Amino acid sequence: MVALYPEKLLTIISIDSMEESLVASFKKYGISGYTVIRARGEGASGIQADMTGFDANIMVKVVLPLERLQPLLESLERKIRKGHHLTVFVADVQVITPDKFTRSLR
Amino acid sequence: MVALYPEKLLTIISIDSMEESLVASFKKYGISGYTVIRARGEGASGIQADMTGFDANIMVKVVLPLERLQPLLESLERKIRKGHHLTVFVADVQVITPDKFTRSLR
Amino acid sequence: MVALYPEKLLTIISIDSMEESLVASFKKYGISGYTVIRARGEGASGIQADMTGFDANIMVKVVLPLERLQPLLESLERKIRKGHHLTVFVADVQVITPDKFTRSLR
Amino acid sequence: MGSLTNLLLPAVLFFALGFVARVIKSDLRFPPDLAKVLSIYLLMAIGLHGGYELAKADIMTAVNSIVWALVLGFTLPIIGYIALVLTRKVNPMDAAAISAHYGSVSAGTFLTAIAYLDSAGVSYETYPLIMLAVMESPAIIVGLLLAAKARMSLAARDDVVAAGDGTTAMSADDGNENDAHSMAALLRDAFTNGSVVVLIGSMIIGAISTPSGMEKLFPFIDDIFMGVLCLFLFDMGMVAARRIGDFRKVGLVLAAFGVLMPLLGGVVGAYVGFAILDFSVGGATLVAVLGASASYIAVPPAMRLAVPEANPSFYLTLSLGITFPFNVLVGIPLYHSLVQSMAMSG
Amino acid sequence: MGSLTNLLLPAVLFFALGFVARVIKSDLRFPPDLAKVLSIYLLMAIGLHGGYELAKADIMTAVNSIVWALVLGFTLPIIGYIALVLTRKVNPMDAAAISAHYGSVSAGTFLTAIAYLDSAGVSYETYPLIMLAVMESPAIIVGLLLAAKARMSLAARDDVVAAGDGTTAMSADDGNENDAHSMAALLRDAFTNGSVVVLIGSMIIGAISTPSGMEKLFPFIDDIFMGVLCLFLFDMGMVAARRIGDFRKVGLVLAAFGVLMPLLGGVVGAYVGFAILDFSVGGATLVAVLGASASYIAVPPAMRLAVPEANPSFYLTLSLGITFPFNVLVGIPLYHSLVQSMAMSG
Amino acid sequence: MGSLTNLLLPAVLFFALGFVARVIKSDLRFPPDLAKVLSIYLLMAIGLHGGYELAKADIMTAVNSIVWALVLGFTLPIIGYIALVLTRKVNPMDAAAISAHYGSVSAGTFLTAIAYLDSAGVSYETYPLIMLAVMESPAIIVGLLLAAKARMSLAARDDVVAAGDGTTAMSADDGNENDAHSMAALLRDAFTNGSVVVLIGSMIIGAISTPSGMEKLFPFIDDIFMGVLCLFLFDMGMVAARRIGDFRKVGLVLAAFGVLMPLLGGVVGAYVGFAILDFSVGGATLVAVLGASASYIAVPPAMRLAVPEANPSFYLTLSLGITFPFNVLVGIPLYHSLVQSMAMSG
Ligand SMILES: Nc1ncnc2c1ncn2[C@@H]1O[C@H](COP(=O)(O)O)[C@@H](O)[C@H]1O
Ligand SMILES: Nc1ncnc2c1ncn2[C@@H]1O[C@H](COP(=O)(O)O)[C@@H](O)[C@H]1O
Ligand SMILES: Nc1ncnc2c1ncn2[C@@H]1O[C@H](COP(=O)(O)O)[C@@H](O)[C@H]1O
Ligand code: NA
Ligand code: NA
Ligand code: NA
Repeated sequence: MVALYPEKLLTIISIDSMEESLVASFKKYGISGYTVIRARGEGASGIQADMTGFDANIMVKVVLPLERLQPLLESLERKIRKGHHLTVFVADVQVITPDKFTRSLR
Repeated sequence: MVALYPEKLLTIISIDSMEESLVASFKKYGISGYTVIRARGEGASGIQADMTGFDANIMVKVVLPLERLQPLLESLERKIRKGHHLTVFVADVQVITPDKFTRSLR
Repeated sequence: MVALYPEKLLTIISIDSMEESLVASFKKYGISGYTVIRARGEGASGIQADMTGFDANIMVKVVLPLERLQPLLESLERKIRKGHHLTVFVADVQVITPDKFTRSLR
Repeated sequence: MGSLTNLLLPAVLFFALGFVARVIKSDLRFPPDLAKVLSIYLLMAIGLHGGYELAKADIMTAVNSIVWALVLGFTLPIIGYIALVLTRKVNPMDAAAISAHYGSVSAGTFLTAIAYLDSAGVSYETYPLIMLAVMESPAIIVGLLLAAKARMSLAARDDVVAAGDGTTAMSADDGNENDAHSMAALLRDAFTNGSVVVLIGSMIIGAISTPSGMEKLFPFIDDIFMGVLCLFLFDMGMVAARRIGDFRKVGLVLAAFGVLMPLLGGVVGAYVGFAILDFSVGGATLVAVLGASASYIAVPPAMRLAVPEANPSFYLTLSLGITFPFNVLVGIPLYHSLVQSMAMSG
Repeated sequence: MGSLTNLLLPAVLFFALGFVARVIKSDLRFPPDLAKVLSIYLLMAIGLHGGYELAKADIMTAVNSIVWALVLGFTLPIIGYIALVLTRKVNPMDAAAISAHYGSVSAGTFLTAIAYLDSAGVSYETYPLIMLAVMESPAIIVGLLLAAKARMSLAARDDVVAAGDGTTAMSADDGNENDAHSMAALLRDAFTNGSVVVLIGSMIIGAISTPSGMEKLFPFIDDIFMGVLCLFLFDMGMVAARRIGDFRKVGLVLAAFGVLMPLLGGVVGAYVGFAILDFSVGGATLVAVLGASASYIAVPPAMRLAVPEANPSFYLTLSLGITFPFNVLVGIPLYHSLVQSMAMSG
Repeated sequence: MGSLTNLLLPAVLFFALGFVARVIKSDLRFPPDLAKVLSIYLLMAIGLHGGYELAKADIMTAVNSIVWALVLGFTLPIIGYIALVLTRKVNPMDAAAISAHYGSVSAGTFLTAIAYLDSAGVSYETYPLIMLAVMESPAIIVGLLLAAKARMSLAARDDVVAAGDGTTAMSADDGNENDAHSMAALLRDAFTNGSVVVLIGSMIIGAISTPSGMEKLFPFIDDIFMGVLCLFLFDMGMVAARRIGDFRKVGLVLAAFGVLMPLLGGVVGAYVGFAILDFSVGGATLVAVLGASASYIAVPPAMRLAVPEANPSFYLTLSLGITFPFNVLVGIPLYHSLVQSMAMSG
């Protein structure tokens, strides 16, 4: 019987050129890792069709412990307030290796 | 402390040529946006290996308020009943900008 | 009113060359399908930048009934113990076609 | 030039290499978008070339070719459908979807045939190129009509069993909703299919461009053409090998259909090309190849959308795993010999 | 060579084909990475070529060209900004973001102009190539400065309304955090932009490589160039058609700006090229094209990051949907005629 | 032709440009699939060429080359392993994974060497090409065996500490499950590796194709070859620069290994090529390059799967960040001089 431990899964969708800034925030507020997926989409800021290589979105996934969530959300909220278009949502997940997600990147 | 508000996250996996029809449904039943990701996979309808550019899947993500979920699920169920292969699941998520998801596309 | 039934959503993130081995486990322990998405990322084993086609990650998604989860998690845990870098998490989802996920692949 | 020499064409050898790579379970993978890019290039190159030549062509023969391309495109799938239903191995939905593939054409097979003729020093007319463009789509329409017929008769049967369960009402509403998939939309899709647009568009550009402009394009569309075709067939060999693995799922009867149907189409095409359209041996061989080849680019996605009830493994395995390799390895030299013997006896 | 002949260049015809493909709702899609690869190739090819020629060029004229490229890059966006603010149709943020695009350049338009001149047998200097590289970035800086000014005046206004709500404190903290987006970082981004690196890097390589090494590259950078340009414009035609659909969102006044601004830029560029830099008709036409064209590669992502408050539909529709097609179809021959008449009257 | 001229080859300059682009933090990114496509093309082109030439070659020399390629492939990693273990800077797992890379080869380095020799007007035999194909895989096997040995001795140690914790039972069950990763499977993977299949397959096709068929391929495999190599090295320069950033993580001793090991391999290769296989200066230089170069395509994924305990940063930084640039910039002319001096003294 493999034990399961609760964590949070933070998902952020934005234009791909935001990646550098998002990763900088991640490293500042401390997370153990992140995953980036190329995406297309449509929303308030129009269509991002990924037709030319310069209109792509990214979807970023971060698994992290609850206590690391708030500072990161605050930094995302500041970016949104500045005008950046970020679609952000948080879900409950369970993991089998909780230690993995308490480390810090670099 | 950033407040979190509950929303639903609808995920649909299907062949990529269904995109046009899915987006048409989205716009008909009203959502604020969607995100499309290229995928491969295997299921009851065989393998979709994305080996040639014409056997790819897509994974579509929609964040939406609970009250918009049912009509969309009904439209998806009708497509499934017609024979289309859709893998559909719904999860609970929390967002920081609830207003964003009550708008309507176009 | 479309009825919703509970399932588990298992997500695995790893290097792309693990795909064959993961799919073999899936087929051994019985699942009805899986979806694979190309990804990049960073974690304890360094950066996987997908810059050259040989440093890509994959994110694999499997919807499955609770009773099929444990054997699969055990097999994943064994892989992790062997040294493979897998990021694994489980979430609760709801589906509209529960029968779809009790079948077995091939 | 015998059939063996065909097998020593680099393009055909690369097809075989791709096939072998999968059989020995190599981890070789081509990026999925590469096949798309290669086929855009190939269609553009033959289109430009063809248009350039066609500008000097005879309008009556061109119109005649188009008419006979339509005849082939509409007739072959109906023959295929009847044959398949008679086997009683597949349901009418599957029969409709499969036969649509055989009324359409495969640009990859056509290009291999051109490489074969070039290397054998056989000349050919450009009209078959227009026929290639014309034949991409009509079979889709026939497939849709056959499927609609099958669906209605199935629905009639179901109604007796499950009358009043609300399905009909819902379907109606759904038909409403999904105008994207309505018959009209699917017909539009058939004629605005990407391959058709690239091919016909390039033909027009080849025909109307200034000659000096075209000359600057020749190194791109001529010199590297054969190399790109090799890469494309290399990739297709891998795809075919993956599909032929599903041979067992398809069954022996269906597999036989995957060989007999192109033979039939080849004979009909050879006759149309040689006896009716009065083409040279080379030109008639190309028409035979059009008749024999089965689509694997335009038709599969159309059938997925429009006939979702049909099992994709059937038509993909047949067209990609059986008919395509059969034509590339065996069919092309065979159709050439056939037309040659027609020419001798004629 | 009249303006009609421009429309019969294969490259221009492929642009039109891409446009038509979208209009008739074809399912034709180019893989998104293809456009990127094609533009890397095109920049590399013209860079190598230009560098090879420039190695033999006159250093004074080169420096002069760079200075005037900077003048154009800094002046044109300011003119555009003032014009836009005067229309009162967009807010200052949008005006800043839009006008930055017009101070920068479009390599695709420049290459189409080269294809046009080549096909008309008009020779041209290589200096405009350096100007192309130089002009990619300065307008981004002007755009940022204009946006910063607009932001400050907006903030001043907001402060009166919502003083003390903590936003200012947070912004400060955020400015801190986001050094990635600070002004310095954005300037760095502007000058290390991928296109600039490929173009300038290839020019240097073309200038310093051993001649025997360069000779081996010519088939790659010369022979297939025109074909690759056709593919690129094919793709851009589809992109432009998708964007022109947003025409209504933009409104008539803005759309007019998308035609008048390149005309203004073209006239200024023609004057700089012909009267000031003393280039030939061909060379001055290229400078006119630099003045007239609007960036759609380097500037949009920079504006997205640095001026997130601006609406991307505005600047993308204008530069891709209106100005780019206008220049390719109408502008280039127009600027050529303009310079020709300058040459006659001069 | 001195070492400086090497640095003025366009291919080497593009490598440097890629490197610089990363150092100045340009946002230039090549689509990840581009590198894959370019290397498929490059392997196909040299394979076809080599096969075409080899068809005329001497079978005894070919067999001899293969034997010595195997000797190099099996010996070099063992030497590397012993050296690494003696440094006491890495554990045996890492030592096994790293040294496997040095027994294998880098096609990119080999091709740069060919560009260098071509440009210097030095001729070479085709046999080293077979050796390139042969040497891709054996080192993987040695790496696996060394890792298995290391794993057993580690397990023996652990058993004393943690006997009876069930791990052993589980591993057994797991070995069962993961036949995909069993030794047999990994050997199969090593020999059916994508690069090996493309290279050997193309060589066979080049050897058996009809000459008329091959002639149609030459523009594709010859004329644009150097341009594609430039693009490939441009990309590799960016990859190398990203990796060299991890230099600190690797430490000085390991970094020194990344320079000394290729020097050792180069000397051994030069000796094998010149003194044993009796090749010309050009041919022996290529064998030296085979000895000196470290794999970054076939071996890394094999080690990731088979030796997951090893730290990928170590072997990737060494082979991509240190040894590859060293060989391209300094090593190739050095090995050439070495063989030249052997030729003079011999
Ligand atoms: N309701 C939504 N569900 C899923 N993805 C969304 C949603 N809204 C926006 N997105 C994604 O977020 C990106 C930016 O959205 P927006 O800020 O609304 O322009 C879009 O391009 C979509 O990919
Ligand atoms: N149990 C599952 N978990 C995750 N993805 C699935 C599952 N079943 C099917 N899929 C995805 O949905 C696609 C269509 O599935 P199917 O309808 O079963 O043929 C497949 O190609 C997979 O990508
Ligand atoms: N906390 C995390 N959240 C999301 N993805 C992660 C996380 N940690 C690791 N990953 C992903 O898993 C891959 C392997 O991680 P690791 O085992 O930490 O090297 C990384 O390349 C990331 O794509
Ligand atoms: Na046919
Ligand atoms: Na401009
Ligand atoms: Na080596």
